[in-house]
Amino acid sequence: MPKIEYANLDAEIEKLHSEGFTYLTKITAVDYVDHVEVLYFLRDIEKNKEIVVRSDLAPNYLRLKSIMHLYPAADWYERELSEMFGIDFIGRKTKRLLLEKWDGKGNPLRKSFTWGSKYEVQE
Amino acid sequence: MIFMEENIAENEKVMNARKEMDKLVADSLKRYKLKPNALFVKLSDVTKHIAKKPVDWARTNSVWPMQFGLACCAMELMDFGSSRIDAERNGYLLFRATPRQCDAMIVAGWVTKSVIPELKRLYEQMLEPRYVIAYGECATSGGPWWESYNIIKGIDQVLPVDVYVAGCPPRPESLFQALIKLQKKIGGVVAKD
Amino acid sequence: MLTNELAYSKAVAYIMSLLSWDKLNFIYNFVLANIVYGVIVIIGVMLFVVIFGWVERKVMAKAQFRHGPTKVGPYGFFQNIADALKLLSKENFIPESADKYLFVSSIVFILAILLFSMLIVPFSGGIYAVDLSVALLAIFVLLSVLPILIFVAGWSSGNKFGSISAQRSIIMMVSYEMPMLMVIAAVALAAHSFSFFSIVGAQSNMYFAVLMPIGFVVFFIAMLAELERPPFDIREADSELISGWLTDVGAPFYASVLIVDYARMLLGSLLIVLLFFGGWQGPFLPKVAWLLIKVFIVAIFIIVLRATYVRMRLDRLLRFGWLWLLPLSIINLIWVYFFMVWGVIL
Amino acid sequence: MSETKINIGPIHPSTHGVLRLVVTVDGDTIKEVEPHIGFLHRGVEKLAESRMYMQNIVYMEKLDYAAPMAHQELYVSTVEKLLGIEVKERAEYVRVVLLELQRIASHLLWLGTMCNDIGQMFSMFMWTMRDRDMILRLLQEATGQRMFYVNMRLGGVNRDLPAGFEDDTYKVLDSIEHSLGEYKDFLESNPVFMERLKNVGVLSRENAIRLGVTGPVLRGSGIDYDVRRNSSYYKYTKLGFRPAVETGGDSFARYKVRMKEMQESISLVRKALEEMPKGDALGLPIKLIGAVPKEKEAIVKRELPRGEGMMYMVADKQRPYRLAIRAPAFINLAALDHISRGQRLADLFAILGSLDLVMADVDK
Repeated sequence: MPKIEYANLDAEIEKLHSEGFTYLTKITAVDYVDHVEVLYFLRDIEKNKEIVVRSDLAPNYLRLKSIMHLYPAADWYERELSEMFGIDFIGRKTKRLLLEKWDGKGNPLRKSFTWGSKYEVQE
Repeated sequence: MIFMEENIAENEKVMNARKEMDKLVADSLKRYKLKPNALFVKLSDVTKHIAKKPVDWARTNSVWPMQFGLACCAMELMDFGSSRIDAERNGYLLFRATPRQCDAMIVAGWVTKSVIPELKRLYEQMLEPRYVIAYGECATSGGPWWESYNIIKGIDQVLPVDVYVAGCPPRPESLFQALIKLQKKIGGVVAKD
Repeated sequence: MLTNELAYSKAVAYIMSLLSWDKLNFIYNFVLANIVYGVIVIIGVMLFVVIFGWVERKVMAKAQFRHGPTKVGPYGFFQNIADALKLLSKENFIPESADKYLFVSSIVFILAILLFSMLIVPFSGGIYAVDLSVALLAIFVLLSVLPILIFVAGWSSGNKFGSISAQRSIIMMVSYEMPMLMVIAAVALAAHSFSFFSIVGAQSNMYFAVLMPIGFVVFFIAMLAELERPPFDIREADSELISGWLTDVGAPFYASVLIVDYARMLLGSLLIVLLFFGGWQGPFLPKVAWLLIKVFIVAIFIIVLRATYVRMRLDRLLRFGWLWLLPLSIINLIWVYFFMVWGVIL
Repeated sequence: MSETKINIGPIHPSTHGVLRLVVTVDGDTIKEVEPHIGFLHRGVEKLAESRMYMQNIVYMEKLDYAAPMAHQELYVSTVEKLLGIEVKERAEYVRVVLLELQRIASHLLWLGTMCNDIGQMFSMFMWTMRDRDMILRLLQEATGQRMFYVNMRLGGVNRDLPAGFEDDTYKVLDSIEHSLGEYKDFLESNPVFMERLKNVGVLSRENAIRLGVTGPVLRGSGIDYDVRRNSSYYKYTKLGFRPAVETGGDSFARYKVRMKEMQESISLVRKALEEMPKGDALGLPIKLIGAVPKEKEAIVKRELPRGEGMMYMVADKQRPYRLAIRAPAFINLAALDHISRGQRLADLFAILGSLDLVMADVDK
């Protein structure tokens, strides 16, 4: 599935949703230092078809439109991503931190997050 | 080689001398048992002295572990309570839920920074002669997660721990042995409180 | 000056008139006999508590393919004594948010009431404390006071779970008290009186359990709910409310609650045996032996129920109580009335 | 009516692991359940990025400690796909045997703890733990460890099944099949148990898809989706695997799905043991340095006992550059709020039991 432009990402998801891809398996993101790639794993349960929607985000402008209205399952995935990657989703009701009382500052899954591990990968 | 043998012989001589000295001191102490100055003895001390043996017997024979299963060691905690390694044989009544009525808190699983306040509060809620068993490597020293940003390396940074159990996860039989060791400790056989 | 001497002498005269010799003699007999009997009953109840505790843990263990306590004493017999002594030796604790006096007194009262009700229940033809003509009613007055005391204990423990379980204990009481009392009315109707002796006497040729099977089943289920034995231990619902009103009960109080638990089971099975299985009647063995054997059989049946049944939800119990137990107990009353009219029993 | 907020604390007899539920209750009916998670969060995905490929097996097993074999096999097959290594013929059958045994053990654990949550069914917990112990001893005989096996290697298993393994397995499977029949009669003839499960926590078909639940929770609502058949890995279809589907959608339907799955796993293990070809099933020994990934990234899906697990791995020279784990319990817990609206407080634990959650899976 070729990479989708950031602009028409939401239109693409709406189109797929209407086509029958109503089951959201996972939303993840990967931090390639110069850009952050977001992946949506969608699935059509009846016809057993899978699709991965990808798109790139500029590291300084991490904003995405929330798809909770289409997929209620996305609620927890988006909250987890916002804590782990710092992507903030527009149009979300609950703002509460998903992970309870995690006192660490910063977003752990970004490559810039280091906590002095002996095995740290020195770029 | 000769040098070695002399050393061994030397050591034995010293050890024997020390043993004799200890025996002498013990005998003398036994003869002149130091009587407490009977004049100012409080009634509570007397009853405590009289009741010491039965209470110790009761405390060693009925240790009620408290349910504090966090992670994978909780699976072995369940096996410990189930039919094969029957915990109730030794009097460990199975997992009262309230901290008020339990003696030993078995911390099974990795302890994250968010759980510390709960851990402390539950420890304070237990009543006085209370003991802590660090079950598994995660509770003893952080285990395989020793490097994670959200884990404390071992609960002895937070609670006074009585018995450590090694293993990831340790077999249920080793928890049985740990509780027997705790019983000895309560009864004052292994080490005085 | 004169007046107080006069008052003084009059008071002495009055007191002397009270302590006339035969009154003294009566007081002496009554007090001595009952105190001695009371002490014997308390020792007996404590003995039963230890035996029942041990039997319960062993039977439960056997039902679950394991051994139960074996290390302390022969076959683990002294395990309960060790538990009780350890609980008593722990730090005494009254939660700061609790209403101190109410909390402590209610737990002590529960134990006192149970031991008191032991005096009314006769153990065999000869061994009894007092032969009340309304013994049956007295027992159930005391038994219905218990949930209220548990309500007070739970509510005054200042713990949210305690107050929820306190409300449950009152709601629960409403559903099972009514059918139980109806069945007792039927038993009293069949035996023409409320005293235990005439009830046991009336069962000489036909046990009441055989005469009114419906009444026996309803009474057994209602007694289970009264004793808080699973499947009805909703007050101390472990999984939802941690342990209901026992959540903030410190260790020493928990020891007395344990004693209450088993004493209540003894009382319950004693009542079932006296009312429905013809108390101490039996061919060869002495009277007390028969009573004890029957009590043990009923108690073991109650224990096995605990090993096999799931806890019933509160609203299910209410519906079960009102829609099933109450009509059945009324039918049982009518059934006994017909037997009375046709004069079949006596 | 007065709405009170009840905090069912992180350490509670029937929340397995550490989960705080803040329940707003109106009288006895639940208005809203807000699960607070993160008590067991230890950053597995971050740690995995700084470890070699085969060093991460230890972390992956601790994700779902009720079924460690399943998660470990999921991770190893992701690395195999990345490095382009084929799994040997006999190794596939050995993996099917060990995976299905682990599934039976995990479902038995679920059955025991759920009965314990619903009411005082303590003896049910004891019986199922006794059966589960038999399977753990079997797996120990095959792999040497009770819970965390670390026995999967690239392309196979580190040690073939020992000599007397077949007839031991047959004996254990017969006794478990017998006791399963007993549990079924015992539970389903017990009216009190049925009341606690029948139409409690109903999840309709569309909601199940919209909420994205997986595994027995999904199949309990009538959707016939099972990764073992849909993406047919390890010749499951050849072994005659049929997914268990129920249309009730309530806790009882989920209970029946898992009981059927246990039955299905028993027949799968028997058939796999019969049709197991000769030959060697040993995988490559653990070699940390020198692994050259063929592809840039790998997506692998497996049917774990709690639902469909998926791993997305981006390759770096010696280490995974990024490892995204899709944990089934995470999304099943997200659906708890929707399912338990309007139910009674006492039923919350029947629903929680029927969702079969493991908190290490949720917190990652």
